Formats: sequence, structure tokens, C-alpha cells
Amino acid sequence: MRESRAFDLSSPRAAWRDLSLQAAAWFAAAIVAGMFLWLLFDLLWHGAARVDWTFLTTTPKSSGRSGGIAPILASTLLILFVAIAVAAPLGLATAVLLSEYTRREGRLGQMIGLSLDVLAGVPSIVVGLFGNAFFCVWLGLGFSILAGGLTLACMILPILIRTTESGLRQVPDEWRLSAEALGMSRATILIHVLIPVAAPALIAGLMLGIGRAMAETAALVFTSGYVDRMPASFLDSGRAISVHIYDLTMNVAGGDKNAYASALVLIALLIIINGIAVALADRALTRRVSAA
Amino acid sequence: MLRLLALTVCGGFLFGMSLTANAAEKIVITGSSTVAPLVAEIGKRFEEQNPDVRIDVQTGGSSRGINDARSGLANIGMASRSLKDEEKDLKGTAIARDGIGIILNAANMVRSLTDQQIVDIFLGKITDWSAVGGKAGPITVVNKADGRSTLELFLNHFKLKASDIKAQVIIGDNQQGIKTVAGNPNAIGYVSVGTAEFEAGQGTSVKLLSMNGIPATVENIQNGSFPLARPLTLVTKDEPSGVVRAFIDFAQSAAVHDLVKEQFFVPVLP
Amino acid sequence: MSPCSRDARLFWILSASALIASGLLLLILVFLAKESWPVIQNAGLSKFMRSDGWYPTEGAYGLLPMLAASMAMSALAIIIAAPLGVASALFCRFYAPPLISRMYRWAIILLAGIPSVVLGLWGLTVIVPLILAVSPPGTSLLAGSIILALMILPTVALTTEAALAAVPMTYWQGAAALGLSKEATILRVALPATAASIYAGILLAVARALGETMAVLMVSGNVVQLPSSLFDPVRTLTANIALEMAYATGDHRASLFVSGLVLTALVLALAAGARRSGGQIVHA
Amino acid sequence: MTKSTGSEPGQNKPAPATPFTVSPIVAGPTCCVPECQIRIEDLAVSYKGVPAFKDVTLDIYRGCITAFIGPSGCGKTSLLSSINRLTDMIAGCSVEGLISIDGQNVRDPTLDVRALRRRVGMIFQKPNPFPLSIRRNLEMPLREHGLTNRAELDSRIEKALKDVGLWPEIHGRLDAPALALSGGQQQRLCIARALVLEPAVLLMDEPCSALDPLSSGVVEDLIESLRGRYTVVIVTHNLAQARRIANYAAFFWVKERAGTLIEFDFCRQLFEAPKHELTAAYVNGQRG
Repeated sequence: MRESRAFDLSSPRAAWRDLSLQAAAWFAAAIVAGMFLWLLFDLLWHGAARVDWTFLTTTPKSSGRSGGIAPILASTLLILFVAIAVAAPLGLATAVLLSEYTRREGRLGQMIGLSLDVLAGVPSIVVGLFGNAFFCVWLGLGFSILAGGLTLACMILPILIRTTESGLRQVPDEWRLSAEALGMSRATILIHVLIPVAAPALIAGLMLGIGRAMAETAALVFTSGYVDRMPASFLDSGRAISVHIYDLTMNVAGGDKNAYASALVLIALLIIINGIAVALADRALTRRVSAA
Repeated sequence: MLRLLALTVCGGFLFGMSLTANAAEKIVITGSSTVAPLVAEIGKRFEEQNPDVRIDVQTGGSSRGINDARSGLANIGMASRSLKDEEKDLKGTAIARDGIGIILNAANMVRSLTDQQIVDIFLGKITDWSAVGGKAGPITVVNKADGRSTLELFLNHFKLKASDIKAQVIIGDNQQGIKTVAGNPNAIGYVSVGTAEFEAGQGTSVKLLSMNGIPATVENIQNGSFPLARPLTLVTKDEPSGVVRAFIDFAQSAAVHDLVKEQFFVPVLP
Repeated sequence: MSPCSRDARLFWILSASALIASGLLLLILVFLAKESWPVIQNAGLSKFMRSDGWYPTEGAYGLLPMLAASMAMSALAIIIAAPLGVASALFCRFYAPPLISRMYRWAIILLAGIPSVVLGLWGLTVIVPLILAVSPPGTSLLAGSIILALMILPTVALTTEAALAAVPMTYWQGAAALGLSKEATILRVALPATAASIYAGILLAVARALGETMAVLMVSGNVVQLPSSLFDPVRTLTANIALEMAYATGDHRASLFVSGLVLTALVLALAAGARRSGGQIVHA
Repeated sequence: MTKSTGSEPGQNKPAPATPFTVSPIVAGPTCCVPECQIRIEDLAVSYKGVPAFKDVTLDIYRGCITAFIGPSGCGKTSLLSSINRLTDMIAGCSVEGLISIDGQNVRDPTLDVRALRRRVGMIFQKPNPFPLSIRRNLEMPLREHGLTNRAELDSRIEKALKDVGLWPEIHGRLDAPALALSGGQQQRLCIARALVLEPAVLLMDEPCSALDPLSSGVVEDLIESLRGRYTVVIVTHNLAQARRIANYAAFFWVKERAGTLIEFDFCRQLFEAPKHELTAAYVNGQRG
């Protein structure tokens, strides 16, 4: 919406206010970017030297002080896969129900919405303890990647539902009306029109969720566990990268260097996943409305 | 698109299920986060020598280890202390020793403190370093969180009650203590001796204080002269047998002494 | 398959999903209640709503200071993060050149994905010494708030940005036709039009701030006391759980679950309150 | 639910079970034999208790173009949407009175709404093709109603596009995104999307008002060409347009805060010799 640049600044007073708002925006951005870069450089300073191909492809040695993080990367990705495979369909379906079948002021919508807001605020460590009691013990999954992924799914579900729902609500009603006027089923219009149009919002939610899932420590210690062996199945225990980082910084003397390096790998992983997601969303969008 | 997702999920689960069929003999060990890195390393070496055994180590604290061992959730529990009287129904085996030492920031001029001075500092009766011969500055007392074995040991040694301590910072794990003291020139705390020695050697800004004139070194823990020491214990419900027995024996043997030292603990000599 | 039965089936699938999703919360609540029941039964809830000390091993369960600390820290964090987040979104959307805007968005998304442990570590080694130089011990309410603010800022920024992107073109055209300045268009047209979404984003952020554990544990000092200044070390409800859960048994463990229950109740109250006032914003 | 599988309604085949199977068009191209197809009696629509219009009674004749004219807010669009029951979608909207198409009560709760909407197409004010390719836009409704044969699909799509005159312009790029078309093309595509289902009735809600004069002219010609083959009901604010294309015209006005029908007659009659003074004032540009 950069067209708004063309706005005419008629009075000097308005011009001055324009300028101050602009300055405020730049100032805020500078603070945030500054903090972020500071953090990033701190990580690079401490960890960049350690990150190389060997680090990514070997197993940890001496409790992670030396060696690489291959099994930890594998476990992390598997946990992430389970979490998304479970949360994405469930979240999408719930979001569709909320946006297409319930009114915003309706009772049902309010109830589900409220419970989701609360679910979003339950401390991750409590979710972790719940996951341990429910998935690991009650369902008998034990300390496993599956249990960890399911627990994470509980955590990212609210974020996913909320963003997808708002994306769906922003799709103009015209398409719903015309589909209805053509006597088409809601399923068709959902699958072929609404969901693709809301895909960018869905992907944005997914990205937020993935970010949060990858960063999660507390919940995973109790569910996917501490074992740093290369996982052979979804029922194996596997140490997630953030658990590894926590252990290295807080529990293993001399583990800081590898902790910083692991954090860098984690950030790189996020950049890659985010890049793929953005590319997918862009492609989906341009294919539908190119040249419009 | 949805159907594809559903299929992937199902496929993934099936994949997971099918691969668990090859389960070897598995030992589950849970408990103290202090002991966990050591036992995990010992486990790896044990697995190398016994390819049909798998050892899964999980953390969660000493109490957890003891509970899990008692309830049977774990084959072995890990505790960073000796068994309490009410836990004597269990079987405990020490695999290493760890000392607790008082640390100060390296910039602190104070060289030694008497037991009474330490007690007064932790009780908040002495609040400035000038009172114990240091450069004037408010003392930052770094204490461990309630329930931690290190805290219990410290309290027992100095005959203190948890609620009497006036702390400015409360920490969880060992390294947090070291990092906190290293970042604050006026801090005092207590951590595992081995790791503090290692960190000080690495140039981290901490130093260990002598206790009752006995320097806090790994050596003095080994020979038993350092007063604040604790055993790292493997706990089983009954007298261990089979693979569990083999593992506990292995963990006590000289074959793992290098691993114990690598984790900055002190091997127990038979 | 006829469209009608297909729709009916779709509806059932959707309902089932929504049921599972909200059922999860119920399950978590039931779990929390079940775990904390023994100590509530033994000691009574009133014993928790006091500030005379938290020594669960000695039977003192005063949660009030931690409740206050949790609320104060989250409030401070959102006071820092909300203006920065909204301004960030405005920056991205209206002021930054395209390339910078893109990069800045990436930075924000990455910030959202930085593990709280890493933020905590950075806070402990960088922010805490800075605060220490002003007033010891450095690990404090302020340090926790700053780290929390960094952590929740992306949530505010990204939801605001998404909401701004959805403001219909006609609004801009209408404002332009009225000869409104850019500043007036943003402040009087765009932001009010997106107020509900921004509000929702802030709510989500506060909920996250209340629930954050690891980073807070590392930088805020964890002393159980009612904070009297920004530089006081405090312990939040979440840090309390994380610090002691692994070592707690019996009533001590149950009392930690009460911490969780209190926190969840806090979030519930917040969400319900916001919903009520948020509804008004939507209708206004 | 009744869903004829093999035979597509509109083909010359007796199918008494399907309520909306109409006999082949009897009305000639000049609409000389007025035969009532849609009957509206004492119809009233209100939103959350606030009436949009009431007391509307009129007949709409098969194969003819009927224009609804009148100022904004007099219920024309609401009346239009109640014919294909799009009013069902609006929360708090209640309809009273009678609408029947070919003798079938539209407001019958047991009625298959999908079948109804298939026989009654609707065009909206703003062109609203789906954000898909041109082909998918036309294909989706057909598939939705059970047609899957590739050749049949293609021939129907081609026929619909030819009917709206888009075929020469876009036949080479059927897989281009529909939203890349111009506004006028988009609206014609929307009409094609309605025609592809071979409806009996077309409801048009100001179909030209969002278009430039040139495109508007093209669409207007198109609507005129539909006369005789379809029953067209068009809401328009363009009186000249109504005059040009409509056979019948209905004039609405707001009375006592609710829209109502003032006059209904042959188009020429209504414009040249209105019976009601309000009508006269409106069509002469003195009111409204």
C-alpha cells in the first residue's frame, strides 16, 4: 500500500505531524532492529566458528561439549513434523468452523475462542507436564518424539487457529455469495477458493507456530526427552535442539560454544523454513491473481 | 491437499510403529539433571560394548528419579545426593562424588571466609563486603531454589533453614550459578566444585573459596577432606539383576573414570 | 457423493476438530486440578493467597508475591512491546523502502523463533550486567520485562501488520479523497479500523508473556517478594514451577500445580475481560 | 435429496419428480405470449425486525426481461435475493409471503435449495469470478452438479463463453487467472458461469453499475440477447437502460420506512404513461 505516498501534505502542521510519526516509526524500528542485530552478532561472535558441515553431521560427544548435533537436528525435525501434521489439519478445520459456521458474537464461537485464548496462555511447562501425564504415561507413548510432537501440537494449535481464522474472515463475502447462488456446496468453495485465498494467513500462522515449537524447551524435556541418540522411530526418545541448548548452557560446564553454535543452526533452520513458506505463499498468490 | 496431509500423518504413524518392533533390551534411567550428562555418556559406552542394550536417560530432578525408580517407571533413578532415611527401602549405589564450593567473582578481594561469616552473609546479617575485609559494596547472595539437593546439602552443613536465607538471586542449575556470579562482582554463591574449577581455568570470572582452610579442589574431595561433598547415586527399587546389574557395575568400574572426570566429578574408588 | 451429504460430513469433521481443540484445554484444566487437589484439600486455597513466604517444604504457600510479579512483569513487557510492535508494523507497511521492509519483517519473524533459552542467555550475559551497573543485583523485574518484551514484540508486530494489510483499499482512497495527510490516515482511519485485531494480538502477547518460563527464570532473580522497584529481583509463577517442579514431591509438587492453576485462571480472566471490551471495539 | 444423475434437466425428457424441470421455452423471442413463471404474492422481507420491503405482489413472465427500478434502499435487492433464497444466508433475515416458480413454492422448507439455485442464476453488482483460472471458474459449478465428462464439460464451457461473447477474446487462454481479465470481461465471465448451468431464470443485481460505459454497453447487449431463452430479472438504477432492454418494469418506492411496489406494467407503459404520480416524477427525473 505504498500508493499512500502520494498523499498530499497540505498544511505545515500536518506535514510536521507526518514527519514525527515517520520519525517515531523509524526510531522504533531502529531500536528493535538494533536489539535483534546485537543478539544475532552476540550469537555469531560466540558460535559461528563452530558451525560447519561436520558439526551438522556428527553426533554429540562428551555431553555435547564437542562433536556435532546431527541426531538432535533429526529429532527436532521429526518432532516438528509430528506437531505440524497434527496441528495443521486440526487447526485449519477449527478455524473454518469458527469463521464459516459460527458468528463472531455467537455462543459457540465465543466459547471455543475463549478456550483457545486460554490455551495460548497456559505456561509451556504446564503443557509439558500435561503432555507427560497424558501422552507419555496415559496413552503409553513413553518419552518419545511422538509424545513431544503431540504436546507441541497442543501449544501451537491456538496460534494456528487464530491466524487462520482471521485470514478466512478477511476473504470477501462476494465469493461465498456467488458460490451459494450457483448452488455449490460449502465444501467445494472452501477447498477451491476460501482456503487457497487464506493460505498466506495460514502460512503466517504456521510460521509463528513453527518458531514457537522449535524454541520450546520446557514442554519437551518432559515429553520427547533427553536422549541424544539418532532416533530410529517416532516412538524413540529424542532431544530437541532447544533442550540441547538449555542443557549446554545451564547444566554442562564448557558447553557454551556449542550452545551458541546450535542456536545459530536453529536460526538458520528457521530462515530456511520461513523462506520456503513465503515462496509457497507467493506462488499460490501469483498463480491466482497474476497481472491483476 | 487435506487428504494428502491426512495420508502423511497415517503413513508417519505406521512408519513409527513398524520400526519399534526391533526393540532391544531397554534400560530407562531418569532423575537428577546433574547426574544425567554423566550417565548418558556412560550409557553410550555401555551400548557400544553391549549392542543389544539400549539406555535411555531422561532428566527431571533427584526426587523424580527416586519416585520413578520406586514406581517402576524407570529401571534406575538418578539422585545427586545420598538416600534419605525415608528412602532406605530403595537400593542406592554411588557412582561418583561431587563437592559443593563457595564461589565469588574473581574481582572480589576477599580470599577466605569463616563458616560464621558465610552463615551471616546468607542470613543477611552481613550485607556489605567491607564487613568481611573486601571492597565496600552490597553483597549479592546467590542461592539455590527450594528442593535442590545442592541447597539441602548446603543447609545441612551450615545448620540453616531455607526460610531464613536472605537471597538476592535464586538460581536453578549449576551453570546458571556460575554465570550469575561471573557477571556480578559482588556476588557470592555455591556450586559444584569440579565445574567451578574448570570454568575458573577457562578464564570465567569466578573463584572458589577454601572451607575451614581446606581448599576446594577435586583432590580434596577425592581424599575426603573437603567437608561439603555428596555422592551421585544410582537408585533401584530392589537389588539389581541382569542388565541393570551389569550397567550399575559398569558405571562404578574404572572403565568409566575418564568419563567421570570429563564431567568434572570425582570417581569413587572401590 | 451428493453435495448435501458432503457438506454435512464436512460440518461434522469440523465440529469434531473444534471439539478436540477446545477439549484439550479442558483436559489440561482437569489435569491441573487433579494434580493440585491434594494440597488444596489439605491446606485450603486461602493459604495460597498470602504473601508471608513461599516455603512449601515448611508448609508456607504464599503465592501472592509471585502472582504480583507475573502480572507486573507482563504488564511492563507489554508496555514496552506494544508501542514498539505497532510502530514496527507501521514502519514495515508505510515507511520502509521495500527491501528494508522485507528484511525487517524477516528479522521480526526470526525474533519470534529465537528460543527463550537463547534470549535468556543473552539477557543474562548482556542485559543483566548493564542493569547491575545501575542498581544491583541486575537480575530483576526490569531485566525480565525487557527480555519478555523482545519475545512478544513479534506477535504484536505481525498481527498488526497482517491487520493493516487487510484494510480495504477503499479506506485509503476515501481518506485520500478527503485530503487527509498520511499521518491522519494512519492514526484516524487505519489504526481504528484494525483496533480489534491489534487488541487481539496484544492479548495473545500478554498471554504468552504470562506463560513464558525459561528466559524469565534466567534473568529475573527468582526471589519470592513483592516487587517495590524495577530493580528488585522477583519470581514469577512460571519460574516457580520450572525451578522447583523437578525436585518437588507430595504437597510441594501439588502446590506447584496450584501455581499453574492460578496462572491459567489469570489468563482466563484476562481473555474473558478482553473479550468483553474487545466486543465493544468491534461494534464501535 | 433428489438429484437427477444421468439426464441433465433442460433436455427434452419428462422428469416429473424434479420440481424445476421446465417444459421447453414456449415464449417466442419477442415475448408475445405472456406466461407467468414467477409469482410473488404479499411478500415482505425484514432484517432483525426492520422491514426492507412489504406488500409486494407481482408476476414475472417467462422469457421476458423484467426491470426493477427505484431509489436505493427500497428493497429491490432484497426482493431479488429472496427469489433464489440467498436471504437464507443472512442471519436475522425473515421472509414472509409467497414466491413460486412454475407453481413450485420457493419457500417450502423441504425444497432442495441447490436445485433451486441451479435453475435460478444470479449476477452481482461487482464482478466476482473466483480467484481461479477461467476454465475452473466455469468447470467448478458443473462438476459440483455432477457433470464430470471431460468432453461434455468442454463443450458446455465453450457454449457458455460463446453465449456471452467472450469466446473470441479468450479461447486461447482459458487457463489464465480469471482475475486478470478486465472488469467487463469478468462480469461477462460471471454471466457465463451462471449460464453454464443452463438456468431458467437469471437474477441480475445492477450488473452494469460497476463497469465503464463501453463494457456496460457490451454487457447490456448481452443481456438483451438472452431474451426469450431465459427469464431475466434485472435491478438497475440506469433508467435509460431499463427502458432500452426491459419488457416489463416494476417501480419501487420507500413508504413508511419500508420499500413497496408502486407500479408494475409493460416497460413502455410505465415510462411513457405511468399511472402513479410518484412513478411519473421518478421516471421524469423529478424525484429520487
